[in-house]
Amino acid sequence: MSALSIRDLTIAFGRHDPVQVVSGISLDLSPGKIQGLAGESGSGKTVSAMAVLGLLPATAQVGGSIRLGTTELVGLRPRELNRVRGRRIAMVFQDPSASLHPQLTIGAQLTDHVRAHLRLNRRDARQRAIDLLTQVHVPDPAEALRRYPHQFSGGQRQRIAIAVALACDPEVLLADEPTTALDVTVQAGILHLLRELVDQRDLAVLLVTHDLGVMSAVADDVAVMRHGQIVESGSTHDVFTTPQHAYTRTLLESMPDAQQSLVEDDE
Amino acid sequence: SGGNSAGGSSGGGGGGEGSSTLVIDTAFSLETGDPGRNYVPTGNMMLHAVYDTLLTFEGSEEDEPIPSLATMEKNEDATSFTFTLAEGRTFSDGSTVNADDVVFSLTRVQGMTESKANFLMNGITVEKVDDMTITLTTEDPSLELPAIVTNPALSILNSELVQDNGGTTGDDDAAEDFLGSASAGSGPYLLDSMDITSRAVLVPNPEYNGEYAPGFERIVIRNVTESATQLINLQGGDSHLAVDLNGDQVAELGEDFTVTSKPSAQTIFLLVNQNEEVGQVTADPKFAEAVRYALNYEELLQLAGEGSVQATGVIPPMFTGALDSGVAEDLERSKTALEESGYAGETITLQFPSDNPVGGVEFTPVAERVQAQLKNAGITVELAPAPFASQIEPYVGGQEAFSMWYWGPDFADSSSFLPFGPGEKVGLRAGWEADADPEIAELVSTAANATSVEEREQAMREYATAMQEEGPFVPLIVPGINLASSATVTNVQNNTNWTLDIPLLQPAG
Amino acid sequence: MSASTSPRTRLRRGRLFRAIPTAWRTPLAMVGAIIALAWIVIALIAPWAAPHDPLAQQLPRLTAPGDASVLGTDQVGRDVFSRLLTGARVTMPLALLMVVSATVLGTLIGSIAGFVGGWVDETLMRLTDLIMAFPTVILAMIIAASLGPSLLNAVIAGIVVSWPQYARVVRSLVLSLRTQNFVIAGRLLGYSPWRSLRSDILPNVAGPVLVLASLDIGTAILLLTGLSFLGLGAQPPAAEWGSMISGAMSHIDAWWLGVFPGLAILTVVMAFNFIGDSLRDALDPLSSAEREGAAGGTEHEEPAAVENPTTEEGR
Amino acid sequence: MSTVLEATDLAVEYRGHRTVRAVDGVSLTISAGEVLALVGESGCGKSSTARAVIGMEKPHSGDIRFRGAPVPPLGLRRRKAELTAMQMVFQDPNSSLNPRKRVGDQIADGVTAARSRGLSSDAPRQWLGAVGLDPDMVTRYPHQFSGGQRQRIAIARALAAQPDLLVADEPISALDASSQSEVASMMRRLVLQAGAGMLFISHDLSVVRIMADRVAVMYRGRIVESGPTAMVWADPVHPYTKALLGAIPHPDGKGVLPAAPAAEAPAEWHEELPGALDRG
Amino acid sequence: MTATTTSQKPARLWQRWPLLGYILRRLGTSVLLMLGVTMVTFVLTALVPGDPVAAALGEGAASNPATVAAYVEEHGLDKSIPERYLIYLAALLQGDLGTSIKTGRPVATELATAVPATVEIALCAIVVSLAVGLALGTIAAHHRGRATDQVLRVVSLLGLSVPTFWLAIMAYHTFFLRLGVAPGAGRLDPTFTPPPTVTGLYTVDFILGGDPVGFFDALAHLALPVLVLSLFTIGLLTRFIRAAVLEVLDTDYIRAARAKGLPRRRVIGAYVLRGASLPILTVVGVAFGVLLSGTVLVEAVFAWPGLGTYAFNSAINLDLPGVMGVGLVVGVIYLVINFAVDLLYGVLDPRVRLA
Ligand SMILES: Nc1ncnc2c1ncn2[C@@H]1O[C@H](COP(=O)(O)OP(=O)(O)OP(=O)(O)O)[C@@H](O)[C@H]1O
Ligand SMILES: Nc1ncnc2c1ncn2[C@@H]1O[C@H](COP(=O)(O)OP(=O)(O)OP(=O)(O)O)[C@@H](O)[C@H]1O
Ligand SMILES: [Mg+2]
Ligand SMILES: [Mg+2]
Repeated sequence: MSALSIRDLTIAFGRHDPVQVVSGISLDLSPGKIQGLAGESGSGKTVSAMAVLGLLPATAQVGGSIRLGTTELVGLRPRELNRVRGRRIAMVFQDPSASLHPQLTIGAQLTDHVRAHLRLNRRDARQRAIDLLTQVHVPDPAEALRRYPHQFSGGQRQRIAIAVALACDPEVLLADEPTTALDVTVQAGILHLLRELVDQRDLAVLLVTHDLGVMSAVADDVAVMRHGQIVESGSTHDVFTTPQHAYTRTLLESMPDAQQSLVEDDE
Repeated sequence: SGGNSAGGSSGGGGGGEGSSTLVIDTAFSLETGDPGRNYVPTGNMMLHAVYDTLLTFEGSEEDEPIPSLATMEKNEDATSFTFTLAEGRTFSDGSTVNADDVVFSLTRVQGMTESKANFLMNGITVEKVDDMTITLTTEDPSLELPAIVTNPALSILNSELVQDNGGTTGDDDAAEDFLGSASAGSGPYLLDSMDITSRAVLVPNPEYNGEYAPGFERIVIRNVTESATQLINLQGGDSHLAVDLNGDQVAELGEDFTVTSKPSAQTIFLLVNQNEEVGQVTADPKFAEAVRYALNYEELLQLAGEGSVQATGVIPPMFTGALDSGVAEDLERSKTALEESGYAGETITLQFPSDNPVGGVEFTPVAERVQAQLKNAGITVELAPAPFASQIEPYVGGQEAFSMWYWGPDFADSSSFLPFGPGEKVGLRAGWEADADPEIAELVSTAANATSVEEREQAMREYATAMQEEGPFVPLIVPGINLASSATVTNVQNNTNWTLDIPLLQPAG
Repeated sequence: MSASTSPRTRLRRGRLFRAIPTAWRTPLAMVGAIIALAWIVIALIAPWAAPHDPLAQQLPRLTAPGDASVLGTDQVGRDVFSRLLTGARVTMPLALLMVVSATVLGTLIGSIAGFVGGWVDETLMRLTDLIMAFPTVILAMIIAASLGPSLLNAVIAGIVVSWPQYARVVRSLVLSLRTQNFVIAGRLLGYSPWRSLRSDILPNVAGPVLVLASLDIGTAILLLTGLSFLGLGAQPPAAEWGSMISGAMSHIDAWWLGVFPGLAILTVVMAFNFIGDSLRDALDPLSSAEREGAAGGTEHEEPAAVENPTTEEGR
Repeated sequence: MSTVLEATDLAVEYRGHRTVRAVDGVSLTISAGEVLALVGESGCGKSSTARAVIGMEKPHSGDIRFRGAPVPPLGLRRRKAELTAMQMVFQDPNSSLNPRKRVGDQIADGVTAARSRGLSSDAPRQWLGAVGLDPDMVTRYPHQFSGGQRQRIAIARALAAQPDLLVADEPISALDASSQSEVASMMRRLVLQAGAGMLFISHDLSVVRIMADRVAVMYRGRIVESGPTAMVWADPVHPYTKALLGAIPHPDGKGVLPAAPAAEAPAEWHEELPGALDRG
Repeated sequence: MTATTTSQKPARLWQRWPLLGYILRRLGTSVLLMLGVTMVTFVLTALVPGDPVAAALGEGAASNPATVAAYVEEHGLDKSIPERYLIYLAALLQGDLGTSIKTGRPVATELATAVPATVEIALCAIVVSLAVGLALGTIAAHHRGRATDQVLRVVSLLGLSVPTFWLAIMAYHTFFLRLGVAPGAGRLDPTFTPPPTVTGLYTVDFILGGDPVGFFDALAHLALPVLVLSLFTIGLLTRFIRAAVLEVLDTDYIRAARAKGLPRRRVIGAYVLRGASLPILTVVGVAFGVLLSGTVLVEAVFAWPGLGTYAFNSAINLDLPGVMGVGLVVGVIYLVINFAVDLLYGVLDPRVRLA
């Protein structure tokens, strides 16, 4: 049973002569699994993730079907969409410093949708926020609620952004390059956290990244996109060890990991 | 309250209850509430309602001053004037008007050298004879003295009250602030409040026992600088009386409004400098003649509108000695004169104050028309307007070659126009020395020292005629005073001294 | 209006000349251009097109628009229509002169301040502070009053009050450009400061400054006509719109005296504002990407700018 | 091999409402024909070091010598001709070219710089070819290129000046993952062909591994470990280096999570291990 | 973030209390700026050709030597310009703004009525402009590129194109005389007495005095001048707020807020507008200056005894102390606004918080 099922998703921009940027992709996210999505820049990874939550600008035309359980998300009215957003599907963005409002306290950003969706009172919402921050390993959570984003390090901010996403216990988490902006040491911490949360909460995760190393480390299944289409998909192990599509192979070969040191060549 | 209701009875707020309020719109020239320091039109208008002078004029009757607080007797050679106070006139605090008050008020003005009105008392000695009698004496004959004492600057103040509040007769008088917020007069109204930038409010004087009983419970004199706004306010019912409308504006007012028009005592004239260094070609008397006959006065008069008349000479028509008719356009004569003057097509600059309409007549269109007319006559003119403030110094200093100015009497008397003579105040502004025209200079002194009315009238007329022939001035227009009022107010009368006679105003019906 | 686009945003694509064709395609800019062009043509042909001498007082005074004169006559009997046409010759060139001078002066001072830095910068910027501490009209009024009322002095006053905004913008652009890598790369290649300014910095300042200037033409017209209205600009008998309105104030019932010059100012200013705003819009990556429909990805620096969509490898 | 760059005890400070010491006593030497990589977490002072070395930043203290002569900071004045033998490639391809100048002319500036030192240099067309672009593109403007192409042009411009030292601050991090290693190896090839030295800054350790002769690991303004790349890789000594190398995920499909250091930086990372410096 | 921090010098007083240091520095530059303002105004006005004495006394009294002498003496006009400037500054230090050459009254007294009158208009106008600008700008940004946006764009550009001086008389004629919906000129119906002066703002003073009728009358009289003045700033703010909101709408944190499923209203209110608040604040400061400029052109029409009229009259009457007073007041207003803007920056943006 899949938590989120994307069928033949198409996305085009522009009204007069639309440019198709995603042409018919299908993906299934299952609870407790991380679905990786890799691919070259501009292949449509981000817009696909955004389409799920209806976050694309008005110029975008979305076709196909995105089902959350029994709910069809494509074409859903904004009011109903808002009930899904944050509550059942949450999203983490690439840049940790950009996805938190710089002028609002962490507390406010962690609790406002909790109160809107779960109708908790202030005290309970606060308690929940503290629990969440503890879960994502932010030190001194009670104090952290009163602080502003700029008072945290990049890694901590990304943890907070994940906490915000998880605040209402969503079933699905969309993570668009959640670690690209971070140092490898910090990245490793976030990846551990992600894995931990998926296992604990039975989350279904879509992990968009162009870092194949990251993909290989945490994803259960992988899909590779190119020019708006999925060219290859399967379990992580299979795709990485026996890539079928030529593009996937080029991708893997071009990774420095796969290359010999140039230093010796010269000598 | 909103809409167009500023009508007599819109109560509420702190307004007078259920009683009539009169709103007068005028462009303020208000500077002070102290009569002794005042020498501006709005001040005169306001103070005339609050204070009485020894003599006065009633409405637009300005031939002869009439008794107000006092009656007057003068001696043969017009050097000594005896004033006898009327019985029982009281100040607003109930005290009686007596000779001490008169002496104090007049000597106070003499003491205040910094006051603009100070010169009015030059050469006049004030003496108390008894409690009700005062004499004013001058060294030279002064037929104009009765007119001088009608000036609101020479209002009679409650000496005790003023002295209690800093008033003195020396140069250390400090009563201005007090007089800016309270009244110490015997007029029909009291100064309720005054803000020299926005409005002055008058209320009836309960102790008033003179002739002109106050007609309104409250009179608001409002500062409205734009004549367009005055017009709209009047039409829309926000005000009842507009003081500064021009001829065109009153012409459009229609039936619901009354317009009281009358020529003012002001004269708008062209000055043609006789000083060769300043004026070059204009210094030739023929040039002035060329200008004088090049102009079409009727066309100029159109711009001035209702109430205005052509200036028949340097003395305006309502004063003794004024000429009956003015100059008429004569292009031939102008051409000949122009040739004789040696004018060779150079551009002459016409300077004039641009921000100071007189009797609603704006100088700019008049200057534009003068320019156009002179162009027809072959004289090239360039206009150089400037704010009054920057223009007045070169004018007073005699540095303007060709300019347009106005002259108003300091008091309602023809002698106020003698300064146009050679070597006199205004004459010198045109670079016209006394020896430039000894003949006219002689006429001036005859007129000034005349001791009988007939003698004076004769001298004045000769003076005016000579000026029209040879003087460096080209009188153009005597603008009108246009008082436009709505039907709610009656007995609107204008006066050259205080523009509008507020004590006479009465509600309709 | 100076603050309306952050230098950073505009720098991202400092290519004015690519923006112009884009801007032209919008209806707003077209309307603006047509109106402005119409007024410019009017200004050029006014001496022939005007039915009367704009200064001649040959008609009856204060006649309403009608057969005798299309837009009526004024208080001394001049033809309002002819004056209106002639007025286009007065205000527009001077407003242009004012804007150009202010732009040149401001750019000069701003780039010196930004490039040299240190106390020079400090001094120049305090000077702009000083001028900006006055509301423009009040300062312009004081200056015009001190210099003596004339249209040229009004222009000078206008230049004095408006150069600081250019200096500010240029300075901040120069400051940010100065640390831009391509400028440093030039310096590393041995550019002299002057050459750096000329070939790396100023060309990239030009776009935003021109946009600012085009938006400022309208403001300049309003300022000049405003000063003339106050009697501190054009002098009689010149046919200038601001002073025409000023003259109309005392004849409010002769509505044609004020309404037509008012509309003239309104349309001219509006035309230049339309053009300026469209230009700014075209230079603004957010909105132009939007209009172009394609590309405009969110995290991508310049999607719309890549006209050659070959992959980077060029394979 | 001759030494082209020698920096000793370099310190860089930024004054502000708190003074930040971004580089805190860093010493480096680079010889001709050698690639030195500087790695470390974001904000550790890599760029500051590079900027100080090239003269873009006035060092707070320390000494920088280029071919034995001191490097004065870039001021208002024109840079001396000899110093145009130091060139730099920047991280952001969008801002490293003048948007209003044809790319050919920009490369020609590099050629001019080389000539001013009495060296010959190829024509811009040839340089374009050398970095793998179509020589006919010289008449284009930067906006007509993609980010990766622009970076190549910036490299061509720097190399056209015939530098003895090339400082490259994260020259590939803005590029598409698939082209990063290609551009990196091209840079290495061209620099070494010219007999120059290169300071190569990157936070992508896997790229560094394949292209640097020596590596210096920076942590909070100081170099904690340095030595030949292979040696450091095979046998990191400093705890921070170990953590850094351990945190790299490898695209091997094995699903192995890299070791995560504790949330707070452990104290041992701050340790000074003299033995970890200048290894080999 | 991660680099080491050093402070080599012992902490000075203002380093320990940054806010104090900030205010001191601020005061210092303000004093310098004001000095500059007085100098500029003084020089400009003193350069004017023309004689203020004749201008003030009028031609009658100007020919009376005694009066002229007394006048020149009283106003120190016989001294050299630098000397007069120093005397002016010395008096200024004691809070004395001098006496108006034109009216002979203390400039401070005259400004005390003129300034509140204008401030009342300007404040109301800024509130109106901000409210309307926020609404229109946000709407335009949300409908970017669509018809609504285009219409609002034309409307706001029109606002930026209307010559205020012309609009004022047209509006007064139309709304008061023709339609009868606006009250007459001035600050108050003539039948009303102004409230006891506390702040000088009639509306506020009426409320303080507990007079609702007066309050509404004062408010009604404000409406038309405020609307006329606001038109330009509404245009300015709408265009600007649209741009600021667009910039914010395109950020990840707004996308994140929408992804949280917050109601649209809340996203706009709490996230978008707060995010755009700093640039908006800046332009509001600019708009205030624009409004002060505008008063010069419209106050006369509405018979509003404010700073604009006062400035104009002082300037053309060569009333140096008057002009100086205007310069000072305007400079102080500028400083106060800037200071307020900066303080608000601190309130609105935690990143620039001072302490
Ligand atoms: N608002 C938009 N309007 C028009 N085109 C858009 C818009 N947003 C994205 N696109 C286009 O859609 C395509 C896919 O973009 P997307 O951001 O999904 O790529 P991506 O796979 O996430 O790339 P990256 O790895 O660089 O993040 C790109 O060509 C982009 O230019
Ligand atoms: N101009 C500056 N003013 C103040 N602080 C600065 C400035 N530039 C850099 N810093 C600070 O100095 C420290 C080192 O910065 P630097 O740019 O050298 O780091 P880096 O190692 O290049 O990081 P990255 O990998 O993120 O580019 C950081 O803490 C940074 O915030
Ligand atoms: Mg993406
Ligand atoms: Mg860096």
